[in-house]
Amino acid sequence: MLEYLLELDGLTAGYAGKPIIHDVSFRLEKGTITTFVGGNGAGKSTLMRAIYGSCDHLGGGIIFDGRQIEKKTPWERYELGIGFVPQGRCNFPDMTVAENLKMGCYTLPRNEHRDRIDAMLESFPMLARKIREKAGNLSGGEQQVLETAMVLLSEPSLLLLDEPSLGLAPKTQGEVFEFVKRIAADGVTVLVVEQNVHGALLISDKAIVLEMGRKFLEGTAEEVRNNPNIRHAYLGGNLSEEEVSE
Amino acid sequence: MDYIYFLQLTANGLVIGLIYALIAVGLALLFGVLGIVNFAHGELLLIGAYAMAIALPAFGLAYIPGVIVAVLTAIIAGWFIYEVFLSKLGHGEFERSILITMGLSIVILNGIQYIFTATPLLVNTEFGYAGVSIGDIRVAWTRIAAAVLSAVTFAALYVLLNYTQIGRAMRAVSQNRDAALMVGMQPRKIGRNAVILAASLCGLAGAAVAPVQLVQPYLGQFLVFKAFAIIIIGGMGSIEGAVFAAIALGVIESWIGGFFPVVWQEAAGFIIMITVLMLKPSGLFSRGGMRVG
Amino acid sequence: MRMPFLAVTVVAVAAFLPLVVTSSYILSVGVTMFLYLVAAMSLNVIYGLLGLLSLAHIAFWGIGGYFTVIAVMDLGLSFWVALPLAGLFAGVVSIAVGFPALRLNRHSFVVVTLIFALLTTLVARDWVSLTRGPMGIPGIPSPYFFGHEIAGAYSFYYLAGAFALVSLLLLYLFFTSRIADTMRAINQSEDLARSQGVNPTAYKLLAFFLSAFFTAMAGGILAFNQRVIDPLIFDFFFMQAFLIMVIVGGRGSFVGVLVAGAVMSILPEVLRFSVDLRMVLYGLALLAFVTWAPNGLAGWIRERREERLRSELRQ
Amino acid sequence: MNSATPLLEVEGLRKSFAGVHAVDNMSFSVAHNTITGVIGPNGSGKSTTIDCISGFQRPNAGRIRLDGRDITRLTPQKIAKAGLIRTFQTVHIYEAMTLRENLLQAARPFQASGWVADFLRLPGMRREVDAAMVRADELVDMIGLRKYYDAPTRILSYGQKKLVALAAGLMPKPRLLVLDEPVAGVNPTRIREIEEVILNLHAAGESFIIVEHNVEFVMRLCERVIVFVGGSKMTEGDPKSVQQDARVLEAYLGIPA
Amino acid sequence: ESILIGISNPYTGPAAIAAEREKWGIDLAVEEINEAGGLLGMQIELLPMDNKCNPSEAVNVANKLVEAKVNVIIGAHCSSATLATMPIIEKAGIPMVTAVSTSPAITDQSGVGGNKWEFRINPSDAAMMKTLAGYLANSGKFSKVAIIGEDTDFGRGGAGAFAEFAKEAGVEIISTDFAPQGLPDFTPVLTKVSRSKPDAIALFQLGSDQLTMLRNAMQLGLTIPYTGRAELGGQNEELISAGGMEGSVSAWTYSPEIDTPENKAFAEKIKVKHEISPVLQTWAGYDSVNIIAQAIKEAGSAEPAAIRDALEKIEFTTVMGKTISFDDYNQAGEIVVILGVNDNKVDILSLEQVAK
Ligand SMILES: Nc1ncnc2c1ncn2[C@@H]1O[C@H](COP(=O)(O)OP(=O)(O)OP(=O)(O)O)[C@@H](O)[C@H]1O
Ligand SMILES: Nc1ncnc2c1ncn2[C@@H]1O[C@H](COP(=O)(O)OP(=O)(O)OP(=O)(O)O)[C@@H](O)[C@H]1O
Ligand SMILES: [Mg+2]
Ligand SMILES: [Mg+2]
Repeated sequence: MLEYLLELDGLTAGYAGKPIIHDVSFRLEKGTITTFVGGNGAGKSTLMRAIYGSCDHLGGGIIFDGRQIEKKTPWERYELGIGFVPQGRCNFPDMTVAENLKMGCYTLPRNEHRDRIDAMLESFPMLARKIREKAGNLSGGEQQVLETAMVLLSEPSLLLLDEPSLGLAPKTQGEVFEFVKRIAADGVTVLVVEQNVHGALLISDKAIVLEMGRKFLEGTAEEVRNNPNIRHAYLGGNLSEEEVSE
Repeated sequence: MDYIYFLQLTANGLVIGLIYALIAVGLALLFGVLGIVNFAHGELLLIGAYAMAIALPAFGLAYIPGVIVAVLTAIIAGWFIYEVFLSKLGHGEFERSILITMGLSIVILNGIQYIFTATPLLVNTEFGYAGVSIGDIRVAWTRIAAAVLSAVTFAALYVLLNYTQIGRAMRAVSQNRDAALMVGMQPRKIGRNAVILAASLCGLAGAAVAPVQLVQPYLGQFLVFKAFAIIIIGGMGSIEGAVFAAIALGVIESWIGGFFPVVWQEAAGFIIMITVLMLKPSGLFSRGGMRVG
Repeated sequence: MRMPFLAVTVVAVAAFLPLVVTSSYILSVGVTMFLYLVAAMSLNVIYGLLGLLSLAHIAFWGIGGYFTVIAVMDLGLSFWVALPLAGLFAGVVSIAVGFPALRLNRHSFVVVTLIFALLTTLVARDWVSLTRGPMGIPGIPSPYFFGHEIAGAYSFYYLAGAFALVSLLLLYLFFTSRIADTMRAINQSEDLARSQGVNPTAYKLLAFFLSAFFTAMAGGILAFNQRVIDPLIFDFFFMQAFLIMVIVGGRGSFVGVLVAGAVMSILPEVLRFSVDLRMVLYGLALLAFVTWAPNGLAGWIRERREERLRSELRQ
Repeated sequence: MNSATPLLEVEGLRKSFAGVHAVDNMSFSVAHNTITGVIGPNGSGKSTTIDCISGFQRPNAGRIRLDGRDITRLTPQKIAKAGLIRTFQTVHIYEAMTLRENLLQAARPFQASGWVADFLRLPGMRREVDAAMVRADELVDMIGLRKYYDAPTRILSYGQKKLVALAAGLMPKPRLLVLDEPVAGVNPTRIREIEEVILNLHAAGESFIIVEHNVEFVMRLCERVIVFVGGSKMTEGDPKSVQQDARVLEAYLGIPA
Repeated sequence: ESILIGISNPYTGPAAIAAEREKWGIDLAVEEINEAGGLLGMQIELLPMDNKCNPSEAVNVANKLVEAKVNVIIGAHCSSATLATMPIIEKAGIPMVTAVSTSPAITDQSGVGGNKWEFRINPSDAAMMKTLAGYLANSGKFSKVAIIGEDTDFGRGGAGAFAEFAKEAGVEIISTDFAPQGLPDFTPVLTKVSRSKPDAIALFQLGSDQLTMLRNAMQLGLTIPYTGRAELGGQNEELISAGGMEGSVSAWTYSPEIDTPENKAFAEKIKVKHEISPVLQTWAGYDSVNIIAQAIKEAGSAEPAAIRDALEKIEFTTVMGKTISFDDYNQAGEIVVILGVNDNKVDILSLEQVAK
């Protein structure tokens, strides 16, 4: 058994040939949850896209499950078992929730669609209530949950979540984080970007801090949470301990 | 009123309406699936028609093999156009798609005119000018064949789009490329399939029209403007709407042509379209609008 | 600044050209260029700034031509009165068309404006008692300017040139004003503009009106230059030519479209292409730009600048 | 202005889509010079209510009054001109324009000069532009994006775009600014800075309605909090009491009572 | 140094086939002359331009031809285009020979009518229709005729002339329809016309429109004969042999069947080159060049003014063997061929001299 599911080795990536991410390296163990922390524009989303293959690869290596994948297209990576939920709106607005979920099963054998969708609806009952509604008409939070569900349907072994709690009410947020924790326990490796850092760190094993497109710090969630510099720069500073655990 | 006369007009109109529908459906498909208003649609049709007009005498083909040649030629053209131009389009670049297809239309039209001259080609099939007569009503076999071709096509297309994963994937890619990537689709491949499908419809339409009318460079333009009006009436991108509007327009035009000066026949489609839009700005068969926030 | 100096030089050269060049052919190419420039620039108002691809532009060009001719020949108006009236008339028509058409989404808008253009062609062709239909109206009289007959390439060069100068100056002021900026904003996000208190319909109608107004007058001059008018003035070729100028120059850019318009009017004449080949050339230029440089010359330059800026920001 | 009439008054608002009531019998009012928070589960009708208030959706029933004036059937642009500006939950900015242009454009409809003044570049218009420039300068520092001032906003990250949208909303100094999830996706440290700016503006007399899922943010800023559940108002009160309401804990925070 | 003949013809649009066939005749004549050593020691060069069968484009083309300093012009095929071109050649002082346009208005405006530079060698519609109506009346063939014309000078002019002379000759006109050029489907109007059961349909349509119309009629199974300016031969040969035009009678300005050695040789050469017998436009092109060549020879100069003066006095024998000269209105169109279809073959029913 391989110990590391994903290894980044000096990865450089960006847009239109210009690097945004510089020389980033780290390794992810199977079944762990890792959070990226960083200010707005630090390059977190770009790093996620680089791992999924939807921005320009400019150097370095990505090893997934023992295979070099940096030259592969996004759908090839998808086939290998990488699932990516991008930041902001990313669904098929003119299709119903049911159809969107069916699209989530695009690469799966037909006979599995029903069961998987039913199971997903059970985990996220708010989608079941809106099953006939067009995705574009859902509320912001409902769409966010839908998108996460669409990717989860294919049961990826590496899950990239770019701000999964964006626009989620605390209760829904709790549901989503619970779900993530559960699948991680089942062996799925999860990489999360969150501005809701407190919530995310609570479920994470590890945290990586990005600054100006470079890796600034790496440590356990606990370490990062208690690092006073990090607290000041990214966690909203002087919060009382009580507020943090809210 | 002379009901035989009326029925003959209706029969003429039905056939023409079905031919319109064949053209309009391809247009609606490209719009519905890729968000492209294809100004080169008439020229793709032209390619099909010329392929048929040249292949029939050159290889002594019969009607059906001729149709297949036309469809294949159009598919090759569509594939080429997709790979070189349309695949460069991003999501929602609707005006750009118009301009690309407009450029293609200019190049193909004038290129064909340059190569084949404006002299029309006559396509003669094994049906000749023979037809069926029911009482005093008569329809030529070539027209019936065209009508049957288009009816079969609609059925196939309807099933494809609504009941298969491929059809749904095409719609998905048109709505959001990023989301398509997110669920592991290959937008480029799906886009190519959609264009090829639409091109084959053009080729089919060209093959259907060729024996009925004259094959000459401006054949496509005249028909395609009408098809634009049709897909607007039907609600942009709605296949069922396009079929309905096309058949209705064919019949109405025929009636008008039978009772009023020819000018009104030509204006009918346009005037109907404007009226429909006044009453229902999104067309007869459109889906509802989207929320803003 | 170098720009104003350049502009003055170009205008001066253009003004003295007929004193040096006696070929009426070259001067007539100049006339065409002036008229195309105005028409393309006014298309640039509605399409470039607001992103509304109005294929009705060709209709206003033709309406302007027919209105001026009919006003002079049937109503006995002076050319100098008829021309601005034609602009106003086309403007009013544009508002009448714009009201319903602008309610539609932008896809339907394109097709509806196209069909409006086809309908005007039908009217020109089939309202025989007014327009003489396909036979056209020949024998259009020359306009007189203080007793001086404007006929032939030489005097039309000055007429069209002066018209283009004034129109383009006004349009330049417009393109660099905040009104144009608001139009650009509406083009990018109509909902946001509305939430900020902008009334998009007013701006769209204004753009529609302006584009119709200037184009119609250009069409009127064209008709008098040709001395005959017929439904071919609605030929889609003109529409394609104007569009290509706007695309190649760069949507929304004044200088870009100016340069592209001049080049695209002169080049095919210089190269003396046959008609089929000329259209193929136009088509290929359109394809090449839309596919590989969708924002035209101006856009290409802007992108280079942005790229520099970005790499500076990285530092 | 008469401080007895509330700044915004929503009465019996209803909006349904194909039979589903997104907002039903919603009534609340907002006093002058206050910051009001709105919270509620996903899909509880918060954004739909904003859409109705700002004219982007036509309510099926109900009245909306801004400072006593009925604005129920007005177009969005008229409502904005009347002094109620809203931002969007999803990012809405002018992507092809620079950050500076985005901010100046936001102020444009509230300036006195019209088309003629703009076309002729009258001095009055120039003065207005200068004034707007000063305010844009302040705001760009607040969102910390000065180095992107003349860059097209297209190249910004999600959170940065969100900040631009917020700054654009603050530009024209409206009487009432309705913010739909203004800090979703914004870094917590930046959020603290934004809080200060909002408090300053509040001190200068501006009013806000803030829809947010970031509970701490809402609780720290707002004097009153309204809780939406299932399309209608469940409760309303000061932050402390709302936070202790068992029904709120259950429905919104997911903490069983 | 060469002689430059400008051509203003509709190489695109509905009259494109006809223009192309005219080009065959022009090219053949020029080839013959150049091979025989040219004129006055100079070769003939052609400058063909496309006027799209349209007045304003014809004006542009005329201006370009003037600019290119052509010695003489052949054109402009479509009547509207010819009429629009005439003021320009007059101003520039370049003669134009017309052999296809049939509008009577050209007669009125040429020669003593005002324009001394325009010469026409084919009969006008008025002349042709008068002859045709006379023939129909004498042979008693059709008594009820429906007219379908294209909406142009040609269609309206021809239809008007036919209606006028037919009435004089006692033929009843039961309906008149004008259809726009380029209409793709004529079945509605054909269905309408056939309902009133006319003895014949008088067609006034050019090239591809006429072809579309005839094919539509065959698809509808109509067996009504045609008259007016229905083309019996040329592009319609296929339809005629398929039985689509049985019994038709129409007026024409040329037939390859006319039995003179020159005509037979001419028809043979064209047939060898293009696999199709010459049509009236081919003849028009051929004799236009030849009459110009003769004028240049007689003038001893290729100056436009000299050519014009020589044309005015010329005595020219056409390939059909008739000698013609221009009248005061610069018209020399004196022959009308009445053609008919019998047993799916075209016959010359009569070769008539135009009544002046
Ligand atoms: N145009 C529409 N058509 C159909 N249903 C709609 C439409 N707009 C909103 N809805 C429904 O109304 C409900 C309320 O939506 P709204 O966006 O107001 O919620 P919200 O409170 O803003 O939620 P969130 O916190 O997730 O943004 C949702 O369930 C949504 O599905
Ligand atoms: N499409 C793009 N083209 C060019 N530059 C971009 C593009 N998208 C983002 N950038 C730049 O890359 C940098 C990093 O952006 P990224 O979206 O990765 O930030 P982020 O860390 O995800 O921020 P946020 O928390 O706001 O989402 C930003 O400074 C932005 O200007
Ligand atoms: Mg991000
Ligand atoms: Mg919301």
